[in-house]
Amino acid sequence: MTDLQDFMQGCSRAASESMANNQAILSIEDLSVSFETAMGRVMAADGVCLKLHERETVALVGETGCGKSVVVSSIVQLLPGNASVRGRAIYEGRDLLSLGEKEMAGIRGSEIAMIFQNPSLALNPIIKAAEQIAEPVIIHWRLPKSQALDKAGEMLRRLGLGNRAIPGMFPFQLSGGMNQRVMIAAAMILSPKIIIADEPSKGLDANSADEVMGEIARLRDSAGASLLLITHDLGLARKISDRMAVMYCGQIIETGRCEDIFNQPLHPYTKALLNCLPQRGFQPIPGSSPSMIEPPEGCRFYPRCPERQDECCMKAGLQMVRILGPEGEVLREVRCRLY
Amino acid sequence: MRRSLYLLASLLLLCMLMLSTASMGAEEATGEVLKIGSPNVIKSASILGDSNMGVFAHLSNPTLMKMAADGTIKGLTAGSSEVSDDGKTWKFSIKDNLYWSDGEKLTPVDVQFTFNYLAENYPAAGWMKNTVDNISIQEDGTLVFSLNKPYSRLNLEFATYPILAKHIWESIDDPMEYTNEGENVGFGPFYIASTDLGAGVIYFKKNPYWKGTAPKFDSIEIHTFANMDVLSLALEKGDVDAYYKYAGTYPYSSIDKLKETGNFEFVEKDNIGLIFLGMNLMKEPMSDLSFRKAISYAINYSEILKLDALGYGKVPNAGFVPPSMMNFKETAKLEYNLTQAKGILDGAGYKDTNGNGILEGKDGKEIKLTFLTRTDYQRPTELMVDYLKAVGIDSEIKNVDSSTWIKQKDAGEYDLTITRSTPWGMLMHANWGTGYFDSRRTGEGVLHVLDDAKFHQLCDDILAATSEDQLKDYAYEVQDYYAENLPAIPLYWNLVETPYNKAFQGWYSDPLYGIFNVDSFLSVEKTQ
Amino acid sequence: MTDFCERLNEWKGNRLMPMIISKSGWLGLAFFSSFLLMAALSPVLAPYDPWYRFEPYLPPDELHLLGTNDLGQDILSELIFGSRASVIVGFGAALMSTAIGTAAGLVSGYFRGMADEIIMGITDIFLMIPQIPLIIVLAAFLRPSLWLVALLMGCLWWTSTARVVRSKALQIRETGYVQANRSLGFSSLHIMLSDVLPNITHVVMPKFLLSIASAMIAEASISFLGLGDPTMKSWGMMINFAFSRGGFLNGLWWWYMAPGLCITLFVLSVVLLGSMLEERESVSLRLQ
Amino acid sequence: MSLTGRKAARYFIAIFLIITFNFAIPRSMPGDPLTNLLGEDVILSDSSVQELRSKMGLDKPLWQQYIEYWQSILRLDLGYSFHLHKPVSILLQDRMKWTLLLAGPALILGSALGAILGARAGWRSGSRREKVHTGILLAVYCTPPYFLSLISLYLFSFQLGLFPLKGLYSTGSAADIAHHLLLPAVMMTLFTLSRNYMIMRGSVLQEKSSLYAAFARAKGLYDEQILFRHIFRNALLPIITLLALDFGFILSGALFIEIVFSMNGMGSLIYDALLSRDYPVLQGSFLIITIMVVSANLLADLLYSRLDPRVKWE
Repeated sequence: MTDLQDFMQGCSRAASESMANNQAILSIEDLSVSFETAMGRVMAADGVCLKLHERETVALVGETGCGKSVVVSSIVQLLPGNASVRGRAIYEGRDLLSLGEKEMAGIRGSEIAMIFQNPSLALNPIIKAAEQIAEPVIIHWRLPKSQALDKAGEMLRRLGLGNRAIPGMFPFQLSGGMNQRVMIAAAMILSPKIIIADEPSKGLDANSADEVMGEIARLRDSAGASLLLITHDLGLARKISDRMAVMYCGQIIETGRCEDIFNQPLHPYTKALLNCLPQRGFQPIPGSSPSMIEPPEGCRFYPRCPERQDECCMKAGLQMVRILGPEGEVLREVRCRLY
Repeated sequence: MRRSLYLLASLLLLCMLMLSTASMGAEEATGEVLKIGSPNVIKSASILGDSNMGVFAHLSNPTLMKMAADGTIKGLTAGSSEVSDDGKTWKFSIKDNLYWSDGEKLTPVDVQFTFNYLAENYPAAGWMKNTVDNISIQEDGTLVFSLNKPYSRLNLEFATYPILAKHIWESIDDPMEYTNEGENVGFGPFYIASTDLGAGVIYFKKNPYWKGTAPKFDSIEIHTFANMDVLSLALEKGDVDAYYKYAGTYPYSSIDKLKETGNFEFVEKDNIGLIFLGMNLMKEPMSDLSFRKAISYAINYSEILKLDALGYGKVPNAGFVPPSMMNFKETAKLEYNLTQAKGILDGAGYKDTNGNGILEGKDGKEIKLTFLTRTDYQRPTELMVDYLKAVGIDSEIKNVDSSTWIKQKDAGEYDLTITRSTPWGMLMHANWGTGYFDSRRTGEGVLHVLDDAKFHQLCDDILAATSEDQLKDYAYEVQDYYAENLPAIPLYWNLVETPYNKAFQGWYSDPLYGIFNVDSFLSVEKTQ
Repeated sequence: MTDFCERLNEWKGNRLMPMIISKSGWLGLAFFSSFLLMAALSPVLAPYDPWYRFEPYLPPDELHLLGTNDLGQDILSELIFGSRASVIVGFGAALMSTAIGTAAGLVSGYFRGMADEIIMGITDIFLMIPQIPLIIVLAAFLRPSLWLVALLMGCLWWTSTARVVRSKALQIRETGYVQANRSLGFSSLHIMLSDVLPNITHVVMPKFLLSIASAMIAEASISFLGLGDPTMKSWGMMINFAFSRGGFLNGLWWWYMAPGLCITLFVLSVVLLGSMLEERESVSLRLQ
Repeated sequence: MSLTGRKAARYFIAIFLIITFNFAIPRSMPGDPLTNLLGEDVILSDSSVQELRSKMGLDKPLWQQYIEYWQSILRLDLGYSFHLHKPVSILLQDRMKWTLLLAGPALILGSALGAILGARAGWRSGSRREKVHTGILLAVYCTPPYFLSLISLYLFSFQLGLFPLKGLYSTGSAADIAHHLLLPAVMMTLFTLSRNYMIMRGSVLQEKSSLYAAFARAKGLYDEQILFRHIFRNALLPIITLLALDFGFILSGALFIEIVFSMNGMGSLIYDALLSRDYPVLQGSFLIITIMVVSANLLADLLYSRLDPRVKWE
């Protein structure tokens, strides 16, 4: 219990205030996603609840394959055919999960934009970069191609790719970083309200990753958009996001402001995750992540949890413990029997 | 973008469909038309260069002589013909009521020109150069052919060459290559108005200057079909009024269907030609007469007749020559007798020592005959192989196209083959099928396997014969020779069936060209 | 989503994913095996000896389920024995063309440089040779047996397999393990056989099946031109005789429809099998 | 040597070798043009046979014939056919006119419709309508072309009497020609359509699961906008190379259709020339086919590099 009390004192007033008056622009309520595969039903997300407020950046972190991409993709209905989704994702009073493809296409790109992980694969190899950036303008605002291309050129200049030749070049002629910027330009051109970035820095070398993240942050602030960032790079998450949610084996096990999580991690998995960072000595987490087809009962981290107790593996009674701030806004959440 | 492409495509298809229905049956035919359907496809409009075109052209450029229904040779363009006692001078009088379709009169000079011209430029008439010394015209217009040796069948030969107009053909130096898809000047009852290779149709128009009995039709159209079944369908639907095939019958398997419709009748004639089993007498074991005799007993003639000719014909004699030929002699009937066949083989030293059912030759090696066959004789070959196996003779079928067949037949790379004799083939060289066997003659369909001096002498005697009864004796001698030596075994003597629409009566068929002769087209008329 | 797919593949790797067989795959497999069975057990399955002659042109009745042909042979027995010809030509040609094609593709893909230029040059030439005339030429030359036709088709159709194998070999050549083996000093032959070849089988298998299909269609077409092998019953020859001996005109539709249907079904089963194999190998449905 | 230089050299050598093959293939067949020329019941003296052979230039040694063959090709003189009594170039002209009139629209319509329907089928694979289309076209793809043509001839021409039974035309008017060519053209279109449909469907299925398609969807493109703005062009690439490869097949397909519908186009010209060993016609038509196949391949390479910029940079 001690960590909880330390946290309570450590809470600074200013931080909680900034969250209070923001309304939740996107709230994911009890989202569960399962896939029908020959091996059986894979429960990729199990009862996920997450809120994204205006102008807020939330980082969704976790090991590879913990289902963070699935959560994000299901919001904009980009899951493969064999997926079945339950729960709600409320955006401006509408449940995104129940929208038809036509309405969803209207939102995608204009109000919710997505940046993919592997830039050179995500761009059509045989269509010029500028055209791919200009496409959302043509599709959503029905502007003629010439005007759309001008806007694309402008976006490229804002992203530091102002040199004359680039709009006419093809993705395969550009470096990974430049392609990533092209994707960002395409996502941001209609200044959407929400940006979803799926591992934008993965596959890039260190400094171009920082540059790209800087670009995303700058564009997010200038557009006043909120950002949902998917990454397994905790350092990056700390630098750019306000709040953080840690996922493990399809479930969110802890959320809170970055500083609080970095300073006083509550959930044993979050602690172990932080210990993996180079500056904390590269201590690997023993064992491997459990199968999503028959997840362990009770707390899914039980088999690998150093602070596990007997009742941890019991089926019933494990739910999310919430710590509320002064105006009732949620400061911290943790799914652990210790609290 | 794609929406419009999709629409465009279906629009294109739609308008093509409308176009097709709009233009049904826009057939412009003036006056009474007679339409003949034929499988003899013409490849080029060359009277002398294309064999099928040559047959059809006999209506516009009739031959000097013709063969009557009973096989005797009579005058067509010639009024009369006579031969001197020594057989070396022939005289032909020319009818004087014949006019070319351009108004010019047909004169003996035309006929003289024709034969000199053909001897010089037409390969198939090349023999005339070393037989005919000169052609002269007497004051009364009779043509006189003086030959350097007696030649009994000059009038028969002259039943095949078309008479050409001197004022037209003298300026053409290579007749084989001369093609004319437009109007061809002719002196017959009809002349060729045009030849449309694309549509496969030859258009004949009535010769305005024809003085003979007036034909009942203004124009005749020959429609050629590459696909036999389509021709039968056209006949049934009435697109064509009658059928004609040079040296061939209407397919027996399609006859019943025509009979069912009830509005077709058939001209039925004994075929002078026949289908026979050719044998390579230059090579063992076919050179052995007893082996050939055994084979003649091994063939089930009634079954081949039933399966290949559907019963339209009869079991042949050993004498090879069909009864419809003049001077036919009744020789021994060919017989299907397995025990007799095996007995002869055994007697001749063909044993089956290792008991595997295959006979070994006199040299002890197992016999393996090469059976060379062409695509249109595959079925009879299949039957023959089965019959031979029944008496222990093993054979291997080699299925080739016609050019390869000719090459390998000439090179003697075969033991057995099934081929045919056309009516003219039966009459060529020294008549009665000798053209196929005399080893001194070559030709595409010719086997040239008999080098027996006695046979050669017989042929020369026939050619030099000067009187009818001399020819009769030699004919009998040839047929007896065939019966004894079996150089080839006829499979069946078949009937030539030529269907025609009942509405058209008066067809007249001659053994050489069937219904496609001048007299037939003069007598045919539409009765209903 | 992408990391999830990696996870999925990981599972696929360690635990052998059971074959996901689509409905059409089952259909293809069922027909394919039944035709192979028909070819193998022809003497047992056929009611009569296909060469034995009964009454000609009999309509289908209880004795002869598909009637008899112009020689009186039982059409059903001919049909069953005819499957052998298709199997011989199909598999013979496919094996031949796949073998040559794979070898050529491997060599030109692996060695690149001059070898690649020469082999690709040869494929260009082979592509331009008009096929039907060449088949007629050789049918005229040698005694046309089904093995010859299969052999010949094999020598003509290896070019498309070669192209596919070459492009795959080019890719595999750049992969880590191939480079590693080369650095370890393995002979290029060994590398080609043990590393590159296993990885291109999933490309070669569908091509192999598709060349079986086109070989069968070609055999039927050549028999239609009358150049088939008369000593062997084949569906193509049956159709050819049906049309040349009055079957078409006299409405004996069972005589030519039965072999026509068999050819289509056998080819269909092979094509479905080919596409199913492709689907399982997650190379999407590429029906060439 | 630059890429195009090497490619041009390869094409040149290929063309040179093919033209030599065109010379060799007819002569490797038993018999020669004279074998099957004069008719089966004609007796010939050897002298007239020799005379004809020398007139055709067949008595010269082979290498001399080969050199003369090359000289005539360079003079664009395709020689003279002794079977059809016409210069080969005139023969090829009017025969090619009919084959193009038949195969041309079929090729264009077949591949256009094939690409669009195939793309749609690949995009909506699994829908009932797509299953029906694929089923039918797969059956067409698997049936020997001549067999389907014969059935359609029997059904439409004879039973229903909708179409004429034979020939390219009867009266020669445009409507009449269209009436004659419609059924064979539809059959040709069907065959090309079925081949392209299958290829395009597979190609779209493969491209459909690519990441750029998902990104296009994330940009807000709806359903077929994704297909036709992004996937179609990528899926089209393999079709182009295969269409060029398929050119030979389409010509031989035309051969069977011409035989079934008894139309004398290029197909039946080549078939008859083969049977009668008409060397000049064979050499001329093979040359035409070679030129058409080579230009098809060149066109494919050109189109491929225009559509796929990566190729130019390889």
